[in-house]
Amino acid sequence: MTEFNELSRQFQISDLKEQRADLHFFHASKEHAVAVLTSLKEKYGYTHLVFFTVVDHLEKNEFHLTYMLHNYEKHHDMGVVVKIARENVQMESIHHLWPAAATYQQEIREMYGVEFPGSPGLYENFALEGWEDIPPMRRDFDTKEYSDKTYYPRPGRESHDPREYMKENLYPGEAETW
Amino acid sequence: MLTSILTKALYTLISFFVILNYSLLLLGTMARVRAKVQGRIGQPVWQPYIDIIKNNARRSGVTHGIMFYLGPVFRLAGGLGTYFFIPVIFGSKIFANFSFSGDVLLVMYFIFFGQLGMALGAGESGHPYSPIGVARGLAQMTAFELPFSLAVIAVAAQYGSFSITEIVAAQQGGWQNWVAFTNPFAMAAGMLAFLGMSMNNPFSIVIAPQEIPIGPPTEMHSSFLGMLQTNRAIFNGAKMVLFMNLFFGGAAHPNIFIALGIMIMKTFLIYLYVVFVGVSFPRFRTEQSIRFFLGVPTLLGLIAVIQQMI
Amino acid sequence: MSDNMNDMDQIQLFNDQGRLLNAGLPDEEKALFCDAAPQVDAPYRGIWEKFLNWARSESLWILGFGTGCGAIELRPLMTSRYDMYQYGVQPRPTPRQAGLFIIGGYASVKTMKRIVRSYEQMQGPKFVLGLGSCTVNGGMYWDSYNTINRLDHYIPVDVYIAGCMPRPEALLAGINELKKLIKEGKGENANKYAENFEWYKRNQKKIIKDWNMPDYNW
Amino acid sequence: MTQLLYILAFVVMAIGLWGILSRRHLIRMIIGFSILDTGIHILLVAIGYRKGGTAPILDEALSKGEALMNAVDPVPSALVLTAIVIGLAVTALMLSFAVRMVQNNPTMNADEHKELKW
Amino acid sequence: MVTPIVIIAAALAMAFLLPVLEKAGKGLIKTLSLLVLAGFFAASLSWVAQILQTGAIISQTAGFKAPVSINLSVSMMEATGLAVIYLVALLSGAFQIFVKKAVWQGKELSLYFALILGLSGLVMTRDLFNLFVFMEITSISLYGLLVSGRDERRFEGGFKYMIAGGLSSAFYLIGVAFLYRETGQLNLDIIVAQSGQANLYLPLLLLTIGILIELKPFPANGWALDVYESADPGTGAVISAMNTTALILVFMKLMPLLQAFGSGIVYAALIIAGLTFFLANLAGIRQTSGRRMLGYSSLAQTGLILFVLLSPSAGLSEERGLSIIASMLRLDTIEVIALALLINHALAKSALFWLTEFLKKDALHKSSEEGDYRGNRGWLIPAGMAVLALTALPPFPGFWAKWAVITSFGAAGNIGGIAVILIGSLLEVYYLFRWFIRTQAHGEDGGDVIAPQVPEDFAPEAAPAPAGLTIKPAWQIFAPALSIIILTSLGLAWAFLSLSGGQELLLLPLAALALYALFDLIALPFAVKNILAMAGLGGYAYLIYGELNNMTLIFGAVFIAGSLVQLFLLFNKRDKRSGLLPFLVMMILSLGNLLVFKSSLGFFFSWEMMTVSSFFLVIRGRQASRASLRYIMFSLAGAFMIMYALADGFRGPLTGLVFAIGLLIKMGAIGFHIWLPGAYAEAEDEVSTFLSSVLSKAGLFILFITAGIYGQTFFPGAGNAFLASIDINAILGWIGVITALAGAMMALFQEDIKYTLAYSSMGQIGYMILAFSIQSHLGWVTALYLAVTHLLFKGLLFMAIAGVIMRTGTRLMYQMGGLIKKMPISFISVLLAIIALSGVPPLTGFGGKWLLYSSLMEKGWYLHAGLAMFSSGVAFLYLFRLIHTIFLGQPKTGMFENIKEAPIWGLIPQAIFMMVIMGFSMFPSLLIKPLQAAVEMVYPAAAEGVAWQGSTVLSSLGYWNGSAVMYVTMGVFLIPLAWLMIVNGRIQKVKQFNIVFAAERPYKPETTHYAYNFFSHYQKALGFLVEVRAERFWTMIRKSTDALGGLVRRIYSGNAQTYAFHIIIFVILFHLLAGGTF
Repeated sequence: MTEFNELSRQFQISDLKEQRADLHFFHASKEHAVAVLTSLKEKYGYTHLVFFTVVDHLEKNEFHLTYMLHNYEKHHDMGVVVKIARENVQMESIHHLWPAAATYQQEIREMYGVEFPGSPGLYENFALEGWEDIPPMRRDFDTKEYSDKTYYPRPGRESHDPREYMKENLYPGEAETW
Repeated sequence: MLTSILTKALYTLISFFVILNYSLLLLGTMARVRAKVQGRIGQPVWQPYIDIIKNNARRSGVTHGIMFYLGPVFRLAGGLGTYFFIPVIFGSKIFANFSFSGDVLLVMYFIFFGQLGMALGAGESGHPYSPIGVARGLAQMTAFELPFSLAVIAVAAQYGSFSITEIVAAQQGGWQNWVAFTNPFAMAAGMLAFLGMSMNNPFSIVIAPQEIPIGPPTEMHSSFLGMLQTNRAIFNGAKMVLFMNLFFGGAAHPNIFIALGIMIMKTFLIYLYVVFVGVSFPRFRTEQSIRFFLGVPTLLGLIAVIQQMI
Repeated sequence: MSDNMNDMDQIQLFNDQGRLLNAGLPDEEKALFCDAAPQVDAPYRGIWEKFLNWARSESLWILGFGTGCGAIELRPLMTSRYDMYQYGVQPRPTPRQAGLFIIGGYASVKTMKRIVRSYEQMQGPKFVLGLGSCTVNGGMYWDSYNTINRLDHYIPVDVYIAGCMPRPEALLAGINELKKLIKEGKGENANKYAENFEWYKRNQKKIIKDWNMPDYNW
Repeated sequence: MTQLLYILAFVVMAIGLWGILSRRHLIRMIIGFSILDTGIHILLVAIGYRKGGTAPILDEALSKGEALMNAVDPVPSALVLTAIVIGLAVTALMLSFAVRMVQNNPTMNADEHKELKW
Repeated sequence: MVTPIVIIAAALAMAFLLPVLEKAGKGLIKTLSLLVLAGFFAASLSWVAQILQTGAIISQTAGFKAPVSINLSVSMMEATGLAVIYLVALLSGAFQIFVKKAVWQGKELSLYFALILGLSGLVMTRDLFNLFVFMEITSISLYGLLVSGRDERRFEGGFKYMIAGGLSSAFYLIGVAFLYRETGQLNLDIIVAQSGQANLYLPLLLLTIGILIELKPFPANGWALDVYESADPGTGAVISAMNTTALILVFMKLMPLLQAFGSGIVYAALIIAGLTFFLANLAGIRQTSGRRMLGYSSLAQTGLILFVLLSPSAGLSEERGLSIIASMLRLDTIEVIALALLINHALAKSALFWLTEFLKKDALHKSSEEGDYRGNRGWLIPAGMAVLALTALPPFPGFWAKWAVITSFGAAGNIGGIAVILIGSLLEVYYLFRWFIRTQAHGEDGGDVIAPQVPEDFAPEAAPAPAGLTIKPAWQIFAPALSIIILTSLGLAWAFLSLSGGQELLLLPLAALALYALFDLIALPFAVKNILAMAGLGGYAYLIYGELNNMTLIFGAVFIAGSLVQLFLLFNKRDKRSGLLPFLVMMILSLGNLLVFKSSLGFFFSWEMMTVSSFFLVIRGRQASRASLRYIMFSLAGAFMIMYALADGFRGPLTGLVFAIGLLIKMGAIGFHIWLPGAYAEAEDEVSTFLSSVLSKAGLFILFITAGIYGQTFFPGAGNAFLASIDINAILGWIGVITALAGAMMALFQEDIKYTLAYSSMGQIGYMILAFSIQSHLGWVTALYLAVTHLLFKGLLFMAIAGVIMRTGTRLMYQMGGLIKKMPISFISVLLAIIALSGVPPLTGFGGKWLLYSSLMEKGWYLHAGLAMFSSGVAFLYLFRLIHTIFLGQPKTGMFENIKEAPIWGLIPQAIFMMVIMGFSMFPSLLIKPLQAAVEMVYPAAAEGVAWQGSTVLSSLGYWNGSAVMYVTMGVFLIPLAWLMIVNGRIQKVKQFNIVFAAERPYKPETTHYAYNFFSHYQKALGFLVEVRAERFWTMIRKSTDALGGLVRRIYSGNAQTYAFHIIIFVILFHLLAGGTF
């Protein structure tokens, strides 16, 4: 992976992983991530920001910010993963590279609470209006508990494992044949 | 004096009763006809009655101001007035209405009365769709007004009179005397204009439900809407009677019931034509319908008028 | 629902004169909205009201709220296969003119705000039809952080149609059920809403946090 | 002789006019102007001249009657005197104006003094 | 009684003594100078008195009689001319002495007296060589005067002047020499007496050329422009007023000689004079420098005077005032005309030159560059009056003189002369008025751009106006003011003489102007002034009532009663608004005078007064410079056409057509309409209503009273029936209906409410023209009906809108909205007005439509009827837009929150008009019967089957019962209303944002109010109809005229040699024109 090799001379990047022939991931440090992305865009032709998302690794107590870029000439995708700690999480904005990133950042701020200082419209409502609790997509947010507390669950509702339920009620006696 | 006034009032009531019921039933029937074309069963023919009753039975309502309140009244007054200035049955005292007040010019301009009132009411509602609908409607109106007025001018020139009664009188004595046959270009122009006047497809841009939810009456509801629906029926009836009088010999028979039957048959056919066109063609945009009316229909009207000039 | 209708949180909706406080609106916008509270409109009595109820039941004008998947089941009703027009039912594009509010499936909090607004803009008597399990108890979204579980805690519902999704036939059955209710004089949920206005408002305000509208949308 | 004077006058006038029209130098234009004046003066004198006439001094040698016949007409001469004086004044003024013009715009070329036009 | 020689001596003495006396004290010489100048003026006046008794004064010098010595002769022409020169000399001297103290010392005064000496000598002497001497004295002293000034370019100008002056004196001197050679004489009178002598062509040619060059003929006049531009304004005034006057008198002195010996020369001079007049005006329109522009104007005026003097038929006029003056002064009519033009030019032009002294900047490029001069009435009033005088508008002597000339030409059939004078004058009007308008334009006046105005209540403290003028102290303006006062009184005297034969009434507008200006001056409160204006109008109405017949009574009601009611509106505001009422009352009285004039001069006088007064009303608008220039240009073009037709005496259909076009221009018919919207819209809000509802009917009225001339067919003998039917009426009919359609269409796409209404007026006028041209009983009744009802509803609209604009501070409709709740009464009046205007029954507008179509159908104009119906539909569109975007929809929060109803004084006249509309609607016979009576005189009703049956009016085609329609409408309105009120359940009154907004809520009224570009779809479909064609056409005309002017002035290259060359060319040209050969 020439790009990785060249970039690694300048920046703190590591863990190159080939998912497919046309899809690679590597990790970048929080400090160098934007520089790496800039190089990828300006120098190596990864001009398209396919998506930008966050994975909450609660166990490791870190977020994995994943920038997925695409190179139209090589038909190659490059995922840049940035690990950041979950406390007071903040990341540099990349809206100056891709204006569309502002929307991703707005959504991530709302759903995960990751701050992107300077990103336009960061605090405007995205999908939620007036959310007051901790960001709902964080894994330490208990959505069932929240729903029970907030949305008046109808009493008498039963939940079943579909597999077990179907075995017992719909096809009694045939279970062994499965 | 008092007797004559009371008699006139009674006649007016009868005339009103007849046109209201006939028009409502006609609307219901035509909805059924449309449903048949689309392969449905369609609503009951009396559905318009139920709708009007229901709307008037609404328990609450809002008003945006005095003109909003008066808008439907203006509209209904326009429809009623238009109807009352047209003689329905030729030679009948009961159905002569108030046609002694003025001629076809009065009728043509009284049509504006209701439109203006409605436009004002819709305007005061403050909803942007209302004036959009009004602007479209008025723009389209000026366009079909041109062929229509040319047709009327041609007919008036043909018989040397603006009086509807005289125009009908001149057409008596058989179908070959109808304007439709003596002055076919005028009839053609007038009937094409009638398509726009009845606001059916393809000229239904005013209410365009998918785009500007039903246009001017967006904010109208409850008894306001009931009144508008009543007007829709009466106004339609009035326009059809006008066209029947102008182009198809009116309705005349010594027996008033047979005469009414003739009227019903002719207006039914006139409306059926509108509905057939409506179900066959998609909707025009405003500027398209303006171009349409200023094209072939105006040309036909011009031919009719020039025929009278030379 | 009666179990907790009297269980009020401390949200003040009215002042001493019984006018709405419109606490959610900024001051400069208060003059732009009507601040009157909804009122109960008593029905007439006897045969006259029965006649009117018949007319109401035979002329149901739908306001379809199609943000859930149930909306897709509304469309076939208009086609020649189901032809709802023959039952006196027809769609209507504006809440002012519609009498029947069909909630087409799950309602997120964001959607709920619009549902409340549209419902209040309809003129009474008005009826609500909850379409699909999501409106009954949240359906498959029952534990979502953003989707309501019970529609009848926010607006009064006349008829629920269970299923995920119910077919158009079920919808027609529900409409027929509603007609029966109306004819029996049981379609008075608009009044119920006005009577229990504070309870409904409390529930609504509990989930709708940015309340940038008057408490009652005329 | 008279014809010759006339021709001389016109030649001188033409030279003056030519000078005004063709020279770009301000001073030369003024000189042209002077020459034109001179031509006119010659013409005036020529008009009054009578071949073989005497001086128009009325005395014993020249009676009133003879004067009308023989004397040179004195009026043009008087006119010439006036004209010369006036011409002198104008020329002087022109020169002074030219000086001021050159002070404002240091060039003697008349083409360059075109601030006022149209 | 002083003999002329004393003047010469005194001037000479002063010239020599002043430098000496200066040592004794500056005060002394100034006082002495003024005294002597005043003495000169008095002497000249005393000569006039003496000449009236004894005839011409002849004074000998040196004790001998001519020809041995030089004799001075002063006849009436010379005496009056000298009076003018001395008057200007006095004023100019006083101006220079008092205003420009620093510059004018003994030296300058000495030169000044030398100049006066020269000029006096020029006028008085009868000796040709002496003339040369005085010419040179004049020139040399002028050269000397040129030195005093500020502009560094004055030496360059002076140098060119000297070249030209030298050449001219050379030619003159050679001419004198040859003349002497041929005749042996230098005395003018004796040479004339020796008629039939030898061929004097060449000497006279040279002589004339010498004089003419001094009179600045085309093309040998570039030097004069440079002098005017660079010279001190005072000197400019001297050259333009005194020098020119004297030289014209000299030329008049030579005229007998020319007429006796060289008719070719007269002809050549005539052509050159005409060319000079025309081309100087043409070149003048490109000027930005004010003084140079005045220079062009001077050239043109000189050319005009010469042209008039030399035209054989210019003195044929038998105008009353002219003949009285001529017999009084014992002068020929032509001399009186020339004298009037001379006085007019000398006084007005010198006033203007002095006034430019106060302008900070001479060159006016764009109106937006300029400071605000309008605050300075001391400058503005004399400047405006001088411009009026120069453009020959009443009541100045120029107007009467030009009228006399034009009518003389007309009587003699000299169409070419009329064309030259009128077209040239129009060009002069253009640049003079443009200059005047620019000097007083608002700084913010951007021309095309309509910027929203800040409402008065919110307006910040006005920024200090850029000081464009420095008149401090105010008395400094005395010289121009005095000269204008003298000029005005002379003009008034003539006006009085002209109109004294039973038409004194026509002078009332001027009296009113003076009276109400006086009220302004003594700073009466506006309310008092307005009450006085009402009283004045009432008194005037009483005065003329007896002279009105059925027809004029109707227009009298429109003009006077309509205005009287609308005057209430002016109580609206408290500020003093000086200058408004004088012109307003003057305009209304002039309109009234149109009803009672008795001669074509009386008519034209009133017409021009109306134009002038309305121009000053338009120009009062804040951004009206462009509009007012267009207004005055089109109005005067129309007036000139009318003048031509009047002079020509309506011989043949073409003259009738020209007259009709003149009226159509004034009515804003299609093609000439581009002045109309701007003038109506940019005038002040309170004034617009007068202009649109009252003034617009003037043209219609004149159409009515001149109806007889429009029936003449163009191809009387044509075999083709269609060709044979073409007459002016047929053309008028088409113009009318197209105007109606175009007006409505253009009104549709305006965002500015006043423009909407202005275009609407244009459309309505179109209907009136159409109805008039039907030329039948019903048609005329229609036209009158439309005129009266248009007054009512357009007055109503403009008054209501004035209130709205006053409250909201904007004219853009989309910025308003929802005002019904704030201004309900204004809403009602607009509602009534638009129902009436659109012709919807049951209101009175329908009557107009019904009458119109009935009469059109009777006439057989079916296509007109169809188009009229279409345009009435279009009118419905813009009317709905108007009422919707202003009164309905979403009210704007913020600025318009605390708006109140319009002031009560605006509502009173509206209420009156509303009541009148309702009355006419209920009982149409109240209106139609008087109209029928008025039309009866020309078209009896009986012949055409218009009859009354109870309250039903019957035409041959249809019938209409206004009362019945009203009752039925009330019935069908009230019964449903009652029904609705019974059936309605509980109705909650809601606020503006309680609308269904696709389940959302609106956030801003601005974006919720659908108002901007309201009929965009209409524009998509039919916008091609309203492309700016007329505007483009007239711009093309303007630009090509400009380009032509630019081309002409290119010859003035600024090079002294080129100018000399021009002189040579001029000589050759003149020689060729005079019929000479080489």
